[in-house]
Amino acid sequence: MCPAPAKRKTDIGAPHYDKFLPPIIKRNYGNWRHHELPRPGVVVHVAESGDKLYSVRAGSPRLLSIETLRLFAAIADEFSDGYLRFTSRNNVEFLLADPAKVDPLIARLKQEGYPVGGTGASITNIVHTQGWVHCNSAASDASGVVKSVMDELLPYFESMTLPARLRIAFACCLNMCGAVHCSDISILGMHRRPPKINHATLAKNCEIPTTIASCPTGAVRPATVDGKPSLEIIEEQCVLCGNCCAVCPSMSLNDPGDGISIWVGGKVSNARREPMFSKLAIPYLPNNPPRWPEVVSAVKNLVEVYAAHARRFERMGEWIERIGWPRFFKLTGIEFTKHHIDDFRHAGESFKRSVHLRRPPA
Amino acid sequence: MCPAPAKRKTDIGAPHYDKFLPPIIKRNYGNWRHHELPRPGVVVHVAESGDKLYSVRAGSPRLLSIETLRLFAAIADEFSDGYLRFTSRNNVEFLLADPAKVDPLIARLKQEGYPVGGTGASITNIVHTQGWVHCNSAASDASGVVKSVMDELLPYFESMTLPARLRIAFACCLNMCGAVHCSDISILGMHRRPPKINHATLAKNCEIPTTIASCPTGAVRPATVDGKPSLEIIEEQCVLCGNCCAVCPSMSLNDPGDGISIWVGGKVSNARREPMFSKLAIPYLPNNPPRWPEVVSAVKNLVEVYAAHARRFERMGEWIERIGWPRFFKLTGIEFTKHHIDDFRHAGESFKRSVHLRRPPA
Amino acid sequence: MTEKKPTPLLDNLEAGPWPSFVKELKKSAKSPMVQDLLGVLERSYEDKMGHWKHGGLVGVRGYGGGVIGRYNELAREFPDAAEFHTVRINQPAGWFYTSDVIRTLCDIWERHGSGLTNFHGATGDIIFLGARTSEIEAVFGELIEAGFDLGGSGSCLRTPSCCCGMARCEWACYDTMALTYDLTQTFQDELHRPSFPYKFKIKSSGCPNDCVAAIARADLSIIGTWRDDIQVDRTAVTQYAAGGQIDIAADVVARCPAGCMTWDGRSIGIDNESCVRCMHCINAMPKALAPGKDRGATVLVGGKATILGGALLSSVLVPFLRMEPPYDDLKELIRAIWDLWGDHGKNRERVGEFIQRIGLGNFLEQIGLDPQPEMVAQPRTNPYISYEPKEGRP
Amino acid sequence: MTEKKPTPLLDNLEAGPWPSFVKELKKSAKSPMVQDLLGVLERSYEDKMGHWKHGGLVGVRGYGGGVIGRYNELAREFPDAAEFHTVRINQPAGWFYTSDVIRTLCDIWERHGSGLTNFHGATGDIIFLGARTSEIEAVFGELIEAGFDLGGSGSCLRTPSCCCGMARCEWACYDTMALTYDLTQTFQDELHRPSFPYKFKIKSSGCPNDCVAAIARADLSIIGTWRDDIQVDRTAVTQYAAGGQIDIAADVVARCPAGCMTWDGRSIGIDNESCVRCMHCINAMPKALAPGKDRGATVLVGGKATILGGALLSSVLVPFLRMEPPYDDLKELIRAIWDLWGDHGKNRERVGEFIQRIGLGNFLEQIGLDPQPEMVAQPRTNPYISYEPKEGRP
Ligand code: SRM
Ligand code: SRM
Ligand code: SRM
Ligand code: SRM
Ligand code: SF4
Ligand code: SF4
Ligand code: SF4
Ligand code: SF4
Ligand code: SF4
Ligand code: SF4
Ligand code: SF4
Ligand code: SF4
Repeated sequence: MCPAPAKRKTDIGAPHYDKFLPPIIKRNYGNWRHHELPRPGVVVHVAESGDKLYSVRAGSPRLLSIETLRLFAAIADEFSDGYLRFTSRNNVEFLLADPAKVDPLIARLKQEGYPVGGTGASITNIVHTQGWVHCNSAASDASGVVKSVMDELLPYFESMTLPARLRIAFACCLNMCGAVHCSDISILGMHRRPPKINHATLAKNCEIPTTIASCPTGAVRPATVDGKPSLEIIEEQCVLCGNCCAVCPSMSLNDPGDGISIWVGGKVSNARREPMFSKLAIPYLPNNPPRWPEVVSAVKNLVEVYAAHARRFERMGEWIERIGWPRFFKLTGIEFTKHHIDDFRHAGESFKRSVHLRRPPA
Repeated sequence: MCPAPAKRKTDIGAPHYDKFLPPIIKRNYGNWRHHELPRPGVVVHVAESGDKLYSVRAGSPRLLSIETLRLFAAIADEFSDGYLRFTSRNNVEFLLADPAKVDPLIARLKQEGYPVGGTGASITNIVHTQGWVHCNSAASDASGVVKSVMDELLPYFESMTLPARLRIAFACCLNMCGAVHCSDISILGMHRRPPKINHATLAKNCEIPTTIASCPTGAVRPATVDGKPSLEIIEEQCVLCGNCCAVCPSMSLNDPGDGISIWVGGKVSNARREPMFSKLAIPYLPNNPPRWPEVVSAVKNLVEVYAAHARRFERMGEWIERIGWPRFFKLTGIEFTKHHIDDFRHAGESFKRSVHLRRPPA
Repeated sequence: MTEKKPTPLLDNLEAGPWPSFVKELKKSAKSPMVQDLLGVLERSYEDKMGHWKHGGLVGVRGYGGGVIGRYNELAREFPDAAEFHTVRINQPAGWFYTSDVIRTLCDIWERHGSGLTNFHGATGDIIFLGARTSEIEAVFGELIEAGFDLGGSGSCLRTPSCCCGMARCEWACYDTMALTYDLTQTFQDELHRPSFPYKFKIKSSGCPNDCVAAIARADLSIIGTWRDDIQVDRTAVTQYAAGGQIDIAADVVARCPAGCMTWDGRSIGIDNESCVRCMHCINAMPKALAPGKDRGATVLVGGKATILGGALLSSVLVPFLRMEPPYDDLKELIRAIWDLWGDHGKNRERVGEFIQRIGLGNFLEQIGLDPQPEMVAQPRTNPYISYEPKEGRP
Repeated sequence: MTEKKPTPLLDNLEAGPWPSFVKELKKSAKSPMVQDLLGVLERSYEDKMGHWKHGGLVGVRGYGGGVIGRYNELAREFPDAAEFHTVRINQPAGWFYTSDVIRTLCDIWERHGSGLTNFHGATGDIIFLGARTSEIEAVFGELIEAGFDLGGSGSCLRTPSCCCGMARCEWACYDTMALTYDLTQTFQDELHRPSFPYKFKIKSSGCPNDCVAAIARADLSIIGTWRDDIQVDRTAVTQYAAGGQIDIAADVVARCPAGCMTWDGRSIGIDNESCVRCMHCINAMPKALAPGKDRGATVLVGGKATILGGALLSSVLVPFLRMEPPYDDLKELIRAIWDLWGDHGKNRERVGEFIQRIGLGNFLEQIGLDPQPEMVAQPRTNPYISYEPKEGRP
């Protein structure tokens, strides 16, 4: 009999978070009383015990080299006893017990090129996805668009003067990796041409029946091309969802005519209005790298019009509901087109089924 | 050559309404200033000219014999110079220029058995349909249920003390002839067993392919019965819509197990809240002629709970939206069941997609 | 006529304060048809089931609609109720009558039918309930002589109906009765000869209160509204405030769905740019407030009851249309809808379902209207945009 | 490694105040993989198109998920970016780290990969971006030694994630991090070995503010809430009123979605029976108001993005559940859902779509929960009730 092989170590899960919590948090875990936002990027949590925790938040591109991670570690060692965390929107936070270190830390972060802000009624980091950097499905580049937009919106990251917090999200295709469908402003990569098929490889690497079944509109049909079994797309039926491409490696939506759409008025929190989806504002803007000027100015316009008109605590979507969509389109100068009218499954639910109209057009 | 046949007189349409308008209306047409409701059943319209029109409204069973119509005509001759009209909810109205005749007219109507009321914050006539009196599709009797309910609710017809107007509608099958789908309280006849098929006549009088195509859920299938072509129903798939019965005379949903469902909170007017559909309150009550006591007491309970809790100008649906459905079910004592949860096409749109919950149950 | 049978269950419904339909039946029971109808109905009350059969084809020469054939299963037992057809008749707009014309109608129906009527049917027609096939032509002939004509049934236009509007109501933003009369006369052919994929109903209300429930049940709803500011009579406001019958803050201002009213205890403020023209404040204070003066209507499309894909409320098609005779714009729009739906609608597909199937955007394009944000509650939330092929080229 | 190619388009993105991902790429460009990645990306910027291929099967022995295979079309030109797989790693709950553990992770990734990471992926994992197939086992081995394990991919459970909750936030109604850690450890098998019809995500937020956006993107959302009354500190209210930084009437009371607050200039009134627990008033006055003391969570189900039938927000499944270790009720519920969906879900059908297909009522029945009115925004409006056959018998 051979000896039993050394059992392979697997399924250990995540390390317990306890190891990574600073002592002030361990002491006051579950016993916080309230918080304050003394300046942009700093949240002070006051415990029942009277202890105060200072969290300093800095913007991050999320796509981080290990060099930068080591830099963050070094900064943490210097200012926050080595304790740091990342937020649900990919900002980095340093957790300080010593208020005296807050200002020096902020200075240091800025000096290294990491702006401090994103708290309260600000624009915080843009949640985003892989883009051309890494995903096969991307209709645009995530990081490039985010960088271009945030370069322009930085003042809103570093201040807290908006009517309410404003959340921007980016996704590079309809899969929408992130909460793009529920953001104040969503930037969404759009393919515009039905999938292209690599007939040469299809028979080899693609399950034809599965691919046919994957299409929600029945647009994928069997076909024989150059004597080999393959597929064809009924173009008028295709809604560009990409599902067939997700199951069949020989199909791709990527095309130089891809671009970007802009959506507005979604939210996630239950504060005041129930959570809601983002709605279409601009159906298409071109991919214009490296700076995507059309996208940047469209987003900036939305932010500025919102900032000028919304009331305090009114998220983008709440503001639009108050003034009505006709006025939103007028104020932002965006054209209302056929594309804005839903035509998918529950389309009829979005029609205006009352005469509640603010000053109807002549 | 034969002489051209005398042209048959057709397509003359309706007589012009002008012929039937009392002089006071002709004089003030389009120039009314405001109205008052001095007492239940009387609406006074004041014209810019100062003229006053008194409309006296009486309840009608809608199913009228010519004897009763002649009685109304005679009453009109006596009190309103022969002028009368019917309302969009089938009440009869007498149009008077002379205020002195209002009280005598009311006395006379009551004496003849026609209650006066239905104005303002009251329960007016129940809009209804044919029922067993005349329709092949009826799952209940319209006139019998309406009579039973109104006998009980008469005090609300003859007063104006509800929080707002309360509209009740009845339809005897899902075709919903009337605005049953948008009423404060809707009483709806329900079939509960899939169609029965008369296989003997089907081949003769029924287009098999059309009937198969008529079913929204594909529950109707071709079958051979006793050697003859016929149809069968996949019972689990049938949603009891009756569409197959509408196209095929050999199919019928009528069954002694038919009964009634109750719906609440719909409205049509744009006043305050946008128009909305009625929502299911009670999925089934038995047909219990001649008085349908279960239905009468269910409706009465709804009216009373609403009357006790709603605020002024709050229609049934507006009140429920304010207090929330969980509380509605608690206050009315109605059980919430699986049937209350939508499972048709847009079902998901009715799920609670937030944590906006009033005091959650333990 | 069969011998008079006892009807104990129905007799029970003669009692009680609400006017009794059983009394109505009995008043007409000198007609053998109604006598047998009583028997049939009593049977339904006994066995808790209807006994009418699916309609058959009955009609008037040259017309495809207006009569609903109705036969009874219990014909052997109740032969005089064996045939009990319905005749639908165009009502005068607004349902105004004189006693004379009522008597004329009763006389016709006494001569040729059961003597039972509905004043009115749910669509708005005058309904004669209970004709034998053999009498249909006679009824029709006499009606025509009296100035009346048949309503619609089957895949026809149905008789348009409307609220009493300017005849009596201070809020009518256009003349609903004039429009309804005009449409009824203009579209006689569509009313009488089935030419659509399914039924089509037009209803007109003079203001957003929608007293004819158009939005819930008309394929085309025409609902009066205004563009300018609500008219305010400051003196009357003061009277309301003093009168105490209404709590202006709680009952009016707090209930404004647009949240666009203010009240400082003395005067009312309305931000008319934000007002959604719901009528509530006007309804609550009819002596003080009134719709603006720049009046017209919103035209909505596609309302219907449940069958088959679920009920639909009408949705905005033209946010604001001035409503003046000869109503050419409106008629052109109606014809464009009928043409498109007529060509592409499926059998038994109401226009509201048709629009959902082909997409409102496509529908607008086909009938030649520009998309407007007023037509939607909100723009699309799903990203399945159908770019035109040309848009997809870089 | 190919020679270093110029990247003028990308270089442009080094400028500007927001931290630059291009700088990050260049910092790692001593890795030949990243050097070639820069070339590939510059090409995408030139021709406005991605150049990655559909993923292939890459993984760790005994695991079905955790690694996403990624290959490049331009492998001939950029051979060092030909394989560029992703390794997903379970993050510590709440994303808390020490500098030491960060350095440990960096060292592993320096030895075996490109040196590029995402802190964090959109699901919440630590992401190592750019591994060759040959290195995968080595990365895994070292991660395990360091106490880390792989996240989910494919038809697996994904790493649960949560807001920082009790670690730092005064509003946490239960311990999100304790729960998330527990679930991650309990369901290691489901995380690593694809056994579902499609992916399954669990996210936990400590209160209705939902700082982890659970409701929008988790198949199971656990959102903290309370049952009793909002805690009011009257002194602090007075301070807010005096402080003038907030207009209590306009910013708090008027914005309460339940309309259940009153303010008379001195004290705040809350009708807690009507309060919908939205958090707004508490958010606006954190020193004065706080969630009640009878705390737990609402469990919601079925959130997801667009693909395929359209996006869904999570919907209420258990209105209120007390959240205490060992969380047996919750785990039992999760297992019941997985069993049912596992048996009857279609391939690539998320649980939210599954519920819509079979009906929420049926779903509840199968997993053994009673229907409650809290689960719906409103009861059904369409009358297509599926009576059970037995109900149809008189
Ligand atoms: C750190 C973080 C949680 C974490 O575990 O990482 C967090 C932390 C806090 N959030 Fe949050 N939220 C965080 C993501 C979110 C998200 C999720 C998202 O954006 O993807 C939401 C939902 C957003 C949405 O609705 O679309 C969110 C909605 C809120 C709200 C509700 C705001 C509203 O009015 O809608 C509050 C309440 C408030 O600030 O008034 C809140 C309040 C807070 C407080 C004040 C809670 C507290 O007392 O500690 C924290 C500091 C807030 C600040 O930045 O001003 N947090 N918060 C997340 C920081 C992200 C970032 O880097 O910017
Ligand atoms: C006579 C009639 C129109 C007709 O051409 O026949 C009519 C006449 C008036 N309606 Fe109406 N409505 C009539 C059916 C309707 C309907 C349709 C229906 O019920 O099927 C509605 C929509 C109901 C719904 O929303 O479900 C309707 C919703 C209103 C409203 C809005 C009420 C609300 O708050 O939702 C008002 C405004 C008000 O009274 O405050 C109104 C107001 C009025 C006024 C005061 C208008 C006026 O100044 O003349 C009229 C007297 C009202 C009264 O009875 O108190 N009328 N009214 C209809 C009488 C029906 C009956 O016999 O009871
Ligand atoms: C007589 C009337 C009910 C009443 O008691 O008043 C009526 C009676 C019938 N309706 Fe109706 N409908 C009547 C108004 C309505 C209305 C209300 C309205 O028009 O405002 C509706 C709902 C609105 C709508 O059109 O959506 C209505 C929705 C239906 C439907 C479902 C249509 C749909 O698309 O949802 C059917 C089914 C069908 O057409 O096969 C239907 C079918 C029928 C039939 C023809 C049943 C049949 O399949 O043979 C009924 C004949 C009953 C009989 O023998 O007496 N009836 N029907 C109403 C017509 C009277 C009139 O002309 O004035
Ligand atoms: C890495 C990540 C994006 C990021 O930049 O952070 C990601 C990347 C991909 N997602 Fe995702 N998804 C990521 C979070 C999400 C999220 C957000 C979340 O989990 O909170 C969503 C939306 C929420 C949801 O699940 O509905 C999301 C919805 C999808 C979908 C659509 C699923 C659906 O049912 O709607 C797909 C399509 C699929 O699975 O075939 C998808 C598929 C993919 C694939 C595997 C593309 C593919 O078909 O091969 C992407 C691999 C990219 C690559 O090569 O790097 N990804 N994906 C996120 C995972 C990181 C992590 O583990 O932490
Ligand atoms: S959104 Fe689409 S393209 Fe972007 S990472 Fe996700 S799957 Fe890839
Ligand atoms: S992209 Fe979507 S709609 Fe188009 S063919 Fe593929 S699966 Fe069908
Ligand atoms: S509701 Fe149904 S049963 Fe009643 S009249 Fe209309 S079609 Fe006939
Ligand atoms: S009643 Fe409706 S669902 Fe049932 S078989 Fe007939 S058409 Fe189909
Ligand atoms: S709809 Fe308007 S105009 Fe017509 S009767 Fe009603 S309140 Fe008057
Ligand atoms: S009409 Fe309606 S929306 Fe306009 S001010 Fe009056 S109550 Fe408000
Ligand atoms: S979700 Fe609530 S408990 Fe969690 S961090 Fe946000 S505010 Fe705090
Ligand atoms: S939590 Fe929300 S609903 Fe409750 S009182 Fe505060 S603002 Fe109102």
